[in-house]
Amino acid sequence: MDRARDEQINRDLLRSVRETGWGWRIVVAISGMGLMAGVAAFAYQWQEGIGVWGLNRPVMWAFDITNFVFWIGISHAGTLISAILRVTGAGWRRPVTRCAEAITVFALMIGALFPIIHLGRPWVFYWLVPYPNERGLWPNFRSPLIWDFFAINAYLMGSLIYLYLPLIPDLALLRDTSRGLRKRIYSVLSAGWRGTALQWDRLEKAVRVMAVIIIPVAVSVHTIVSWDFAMAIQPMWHSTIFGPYFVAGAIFSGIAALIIAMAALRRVFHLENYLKPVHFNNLGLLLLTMSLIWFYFTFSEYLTTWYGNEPMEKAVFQSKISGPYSPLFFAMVACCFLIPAPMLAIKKLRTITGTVIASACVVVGMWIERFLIIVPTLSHPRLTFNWGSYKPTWVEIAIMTGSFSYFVLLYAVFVKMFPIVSVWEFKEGLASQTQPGPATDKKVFRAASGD
Amino acid sequence: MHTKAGAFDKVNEATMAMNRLRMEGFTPKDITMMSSEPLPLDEDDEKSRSLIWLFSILGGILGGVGATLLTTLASKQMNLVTGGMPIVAPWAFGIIVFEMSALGAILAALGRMVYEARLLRRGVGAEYGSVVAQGKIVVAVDCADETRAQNAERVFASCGAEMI
Amino acid sequence: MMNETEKTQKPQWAMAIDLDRCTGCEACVVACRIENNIAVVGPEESARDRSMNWIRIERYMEGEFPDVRVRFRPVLCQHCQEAPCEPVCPVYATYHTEEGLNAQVYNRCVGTRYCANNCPYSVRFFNFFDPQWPAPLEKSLNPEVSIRTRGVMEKCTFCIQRIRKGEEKARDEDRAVRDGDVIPACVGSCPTKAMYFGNIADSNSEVARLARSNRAERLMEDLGTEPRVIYLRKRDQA
Amino acid sequence: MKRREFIILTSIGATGATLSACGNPENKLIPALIPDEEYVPGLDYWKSTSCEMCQAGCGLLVRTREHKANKIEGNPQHPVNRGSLCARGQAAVQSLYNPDRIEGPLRRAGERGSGRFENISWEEAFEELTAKLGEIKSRKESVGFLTGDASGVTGLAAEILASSLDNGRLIDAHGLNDLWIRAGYENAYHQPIIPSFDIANARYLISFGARFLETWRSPVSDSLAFGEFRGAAIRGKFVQVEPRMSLTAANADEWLPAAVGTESMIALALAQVIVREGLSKIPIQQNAFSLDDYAPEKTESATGIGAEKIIRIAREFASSQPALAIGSGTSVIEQQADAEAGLKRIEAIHLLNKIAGNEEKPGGVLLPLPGIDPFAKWRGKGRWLPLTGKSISGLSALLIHQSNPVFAIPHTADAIKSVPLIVSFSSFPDETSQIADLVLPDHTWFEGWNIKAAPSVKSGAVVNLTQPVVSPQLNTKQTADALLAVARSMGISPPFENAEEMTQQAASEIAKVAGATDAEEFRASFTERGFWTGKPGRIKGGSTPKSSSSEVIDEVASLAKQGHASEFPFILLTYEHPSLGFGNQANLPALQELPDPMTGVIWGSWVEINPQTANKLGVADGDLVEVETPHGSLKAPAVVYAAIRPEVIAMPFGQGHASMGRYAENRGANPATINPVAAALQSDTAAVRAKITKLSEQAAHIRFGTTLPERPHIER
Repeated sequence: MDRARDEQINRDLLRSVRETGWGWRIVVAISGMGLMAGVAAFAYQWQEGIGVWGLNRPVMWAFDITNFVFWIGISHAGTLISAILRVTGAGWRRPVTRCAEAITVFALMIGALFPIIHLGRPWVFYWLVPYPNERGLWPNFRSPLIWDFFAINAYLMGSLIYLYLPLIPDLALLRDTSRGLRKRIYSVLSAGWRGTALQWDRLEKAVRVMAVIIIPVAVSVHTIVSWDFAMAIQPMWHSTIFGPYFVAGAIFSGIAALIIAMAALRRVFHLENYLKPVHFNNLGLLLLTMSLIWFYFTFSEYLTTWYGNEPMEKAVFQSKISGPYSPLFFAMVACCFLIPAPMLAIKKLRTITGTVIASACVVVGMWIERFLIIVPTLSHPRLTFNWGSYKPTWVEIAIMTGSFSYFVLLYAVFVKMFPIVSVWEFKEGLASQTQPGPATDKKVFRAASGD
Repeated sequence: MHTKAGAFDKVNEATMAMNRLRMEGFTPKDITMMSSEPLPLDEDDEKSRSLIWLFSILGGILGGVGATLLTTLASKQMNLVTGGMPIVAPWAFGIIVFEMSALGAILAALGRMVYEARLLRRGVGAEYGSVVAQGKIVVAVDCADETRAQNAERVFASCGAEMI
Repeated sequence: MMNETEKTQKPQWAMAIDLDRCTGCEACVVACRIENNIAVVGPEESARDRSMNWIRIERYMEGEFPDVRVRFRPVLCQHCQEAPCEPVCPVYATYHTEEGLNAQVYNRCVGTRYCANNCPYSVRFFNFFDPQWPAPLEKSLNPEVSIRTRGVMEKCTFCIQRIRKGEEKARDEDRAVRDGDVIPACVGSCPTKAMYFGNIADSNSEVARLARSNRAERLMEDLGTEPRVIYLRKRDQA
Repeated sequence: MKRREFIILTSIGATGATLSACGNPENKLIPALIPDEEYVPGLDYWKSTSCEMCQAGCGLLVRTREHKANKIEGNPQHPVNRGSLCARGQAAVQSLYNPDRIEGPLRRAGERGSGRFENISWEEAFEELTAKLGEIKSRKESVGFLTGDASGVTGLAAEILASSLDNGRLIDAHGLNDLWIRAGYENAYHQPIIPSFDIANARYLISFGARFLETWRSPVSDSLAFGEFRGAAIRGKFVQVEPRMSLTAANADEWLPAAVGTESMIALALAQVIVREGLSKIPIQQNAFSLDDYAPEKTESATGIGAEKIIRIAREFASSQPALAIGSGTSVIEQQADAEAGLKRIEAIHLLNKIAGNEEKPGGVLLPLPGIDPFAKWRGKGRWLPLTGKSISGLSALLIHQSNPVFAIPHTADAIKSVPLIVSFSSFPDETSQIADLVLPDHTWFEGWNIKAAPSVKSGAVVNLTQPVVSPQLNTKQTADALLAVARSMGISPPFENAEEMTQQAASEIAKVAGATDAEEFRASFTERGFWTGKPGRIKGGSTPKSSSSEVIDEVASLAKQGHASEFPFILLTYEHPSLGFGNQANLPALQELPDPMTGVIWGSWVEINPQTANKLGVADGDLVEVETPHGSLKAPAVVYAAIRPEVIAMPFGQGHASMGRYAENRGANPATINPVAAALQSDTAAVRAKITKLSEQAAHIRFGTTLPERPHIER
């Protein structure tokens, strides 16, 4: 093994943990302020009532649930993608997985906040939790919101574990190369990892099990989120396509978020040797696939509505196609398909910059998609006398800003604490490339290095 | 009894040392190899079989049964009709059962993995020194007596190890 | 599951509204507001579509001058037997009583607003802020109806407080409830006597009779919600 | 109300178990005096009284608990409303507990109109008023008493006080409207009566602009009749003739949007068809109209209603039995300034009834004896004048009660402001009380006493009792009591101590008419039930001389301003708001937030414009427009309204208060400023020429619900 290269890798990948640059500080300061703004807005809402939002009758959900669905969607970047890549043994995944899994955990944490934030009485959010109590009160397990509770909890727990397990060897590495308080923290976190052959073996096995279980959980999470709408009998919500449509949309926006995060990390922490154009190329192809799938689902969804010509469905349809929501609708189509698909399809454009631009479009487009699923339906209830409209207030915008800032902040802190590219997996990838002989025997660590 | 350990730069040196140690009569149980990355070694038939899969299945069953009980009993206790649905609504509860099964499986797999990999235990891991962090491969061997310790030292030296 | 015999013994409340008689005068709307302490939200909140009317008159104007037709329809909670609002509530704040009422438990409501989103009749109203009763206006509040705080959903209860009194009275007199025992505020005020309320399980009651009328229809019957509000079509359409 | 507490058991149920357990029969009002020590908290005490939100005189039961009124129900036994109640009546508790009531007597502290007042005691207030009236009396100058309660206790108390002054002038706030209606029917039926109409039993009903389901005469009573009309075995057909579709027209089977002022032409055209086709049941003697001039073929261009339609309706009317025609008491287009022509129109409408031969028949026109005046015994001390520019000129003092002329009839405002002493008895800080020198706040009718004849119903005459249901909430005094107190200090001894005694003595007089043997027993039952009904009889005594219709004609002529069609291409109709009325109810939040049934507008005014017209003017729904008439202009948001003639625009009264508490103030616009004839006559159909200009400013326009394919006011 090449000691010098090994040390170089350690230096590069642990740089983010060891050194604190101005870029990082500025990011933390700005995102911290954004978070404070969001918290202040939420405090104001807590104090005054949810009326400080732009909600009304009939539009009782808008930015709150849009953000919820959006963040839960983003969370499908990591665990799901990394699990699929792991299970299929895609070798190029190695520098990407942790970065993706961290997105999952933080996006989920933020997404899970919105159902609490959106409550009329957020201080009694724990009533949604099934806990034994003296009054014998339980939540209603028939409610999709309770399904959400279970699904998000399972997914969050699974994702945390899935993020943590492959992190253990790197925590041990950090433990052994740091001192003082940091050493103590990493000692606790690394749980006595010694790197024995047995431990490596069990870690591999456990990660494999996790990867297999987490895939259906991830699929179920966004399916259940879609069922929040599909279980309702409202026009353009009560649709069987919603489960796969949402899952596809979630992976779509998740990959886009991952590409943006990777590009940012690459730039800030000089990881050019680790996050290479090939990763962006591969993820870009995946994004292209998802864009096509997204278009297919969207087309199916709208075509059936248009063809069915059921008046109530049609009213919602019209409001999106030619009514007040049409600018948003066409912005969505442009952002999710018309712009990214050609960009990603043309090899010349599938560069790092190209994929980042496409991803930015996709993230915006998918946010709009969620908004367009929620608000037009709600503003066109069956009894047309009650049709309404919606306009957000500064409070909702501040809370949304806060959620984005919180994500950036959590990510920045995470990067400060842990290597964002898995050190051991990267080395392992190199090793399996340089020593093709024995590596081919291994099942999990089948080599197919990214380079 | 004390432990001897040698640090190797190369995988084949460490493998060679281990083979020789075994020839010296050390059991696989006495020999521990530590590295900063998983090593592409041959499958070790002496290694005990892992029950992580089994445990995760059991955990899944446990989670599923727990969820079934929770949803059914709690709903029966509330005994309130909503939307004309039955009090015990298998279609709806099935979703919770699924999620809880998955969670049970994950937690059980984690627990079993922690147990099997001997994580979260006090007093082990002292041998894991900064040398491993530097990318070296450490082979440690438990020696019952001085003779065996000398044997081990000899093997390490012959394979080009740096003694720790 | 609900005990079937017990269920049949309980009165099953229902309302019938004769659209041929209803003139859209909105007396019921104010009667309901005063009886049920429904907050006046004020012009700013009303402009944001947050005014609350447990019963409202929906007006549908069709055609062009001079052939304009107007239809009025009072819409209140339909007390669906298969209510879409109920199962989606995560905390059982809305559920079905044995008398066929769609009950709303204000204390339990956490304000997810899911029920309102799943109500095809748009009859659920959310308290976006705490209601204001500038002194001494609070003296006019009905002590039998609780004031809702911000963050909870509210809707027509079929005047549950009057139902309880009517049932109590019938019990005191050791008899079953009959027509006239329970008169919700809207029904009582109706200047054209277009509204009827009673026990639909009693086949001799006025509502049961009207429910059998060939003019009887229910709103969005095709959704399978089985509403307990029966509309009698205008006779010019019948 | 601490001294008297009445528990009334009623058929409307909901009275509480303990009461129903007493074994008292239902459907009977059981009186019980509840002294304080026997008052049970947590029990409902139902008290009967009479609604004073409009002139219809509905009977009420007020539910009180812990000495607080919390709900009003219609009195099921009352012959006018039979248990039902309209939106205004339901909202009335909010006037009792209105947060903006005047809490006690006030004296002007700043400039007149500055709105600055100081609190004074009732003694000071009486002293000051007595002293000032004494001065005026000594100077032999005139004192005016303006009240909206001329027929009630206040009117009688004013008559008594006026008799103590040399130049007391009695002014009836509703005088013009009253005269106008009376004159119309007198023209039609040649008798001084107000007929009643048996809508319930009619099978064909033509209404000429009468919004009987909303504001006309007795909305609840007429709605009950309409319910029966609709519910009858043979469903009645209802045709409404009016240029703008009101709620009433919306309920019609057919709406005939006749041009403004041509309702009578329609009536005569119908009559002409019936006569020429020989469909009339009774011979028609030659009358004031030469019917042939009104043949539908000749009038269709003027009315805008096709001849075939008129012929069909005429045949339907003639062949349906019983058929009934009703008409609004007024119908005048101001441009013609011809009130006499308006009166003639009523005659034309009622010609149809004569042709149908429905007089004194079920489903027809009932001509009752004149109703009872409970105070007839004490009348004859004064003559009531209608509120006109003339009647308020040359006064040294003006006492104003239950009337807000500065707002409601703005053209009188200058004359009122020039009166040296203005005394307001308003319960609310309305525009008139703001310019008063003394404000002596009245009780609301929940706290005071009154007795009044309600318009007669089919079954006979009705006399209503208004009585306290709660004790006075604030430091207010019933105006009749205040006037009597001033009269006493002016040196006369009135026959009554206070309003309560007035009602009791009046009740004794009614007992005589009713033929009750025991007056005491009659009074007790009258008090319990809150009303008396029976065959009308005449109470011996005087009667208040009424003014003649010429005063109306003169007033309209003096108010009317010519506007030329080239300058003012549109015709503006101003109509009574279904719930806010002419603005008296604008301070009730429940009514402000009650959507207008036709447009859904809440918390504001609007101008209805036909879509064609709006298109031509480039006006979109919700745009702010300026409406200008020869009398002035105002701004209000436009409602694009399909059910109105293209040359007509319409606007409701009710809003535009400069002052009247938080709910009414600075909201919408007051059309009384641009249509003074309609304001003076309190008429829906007095139109005026107008023009509209679209403004670029944003309008405050709030609506509840929509029927439009897309909400036009998405941008807010």
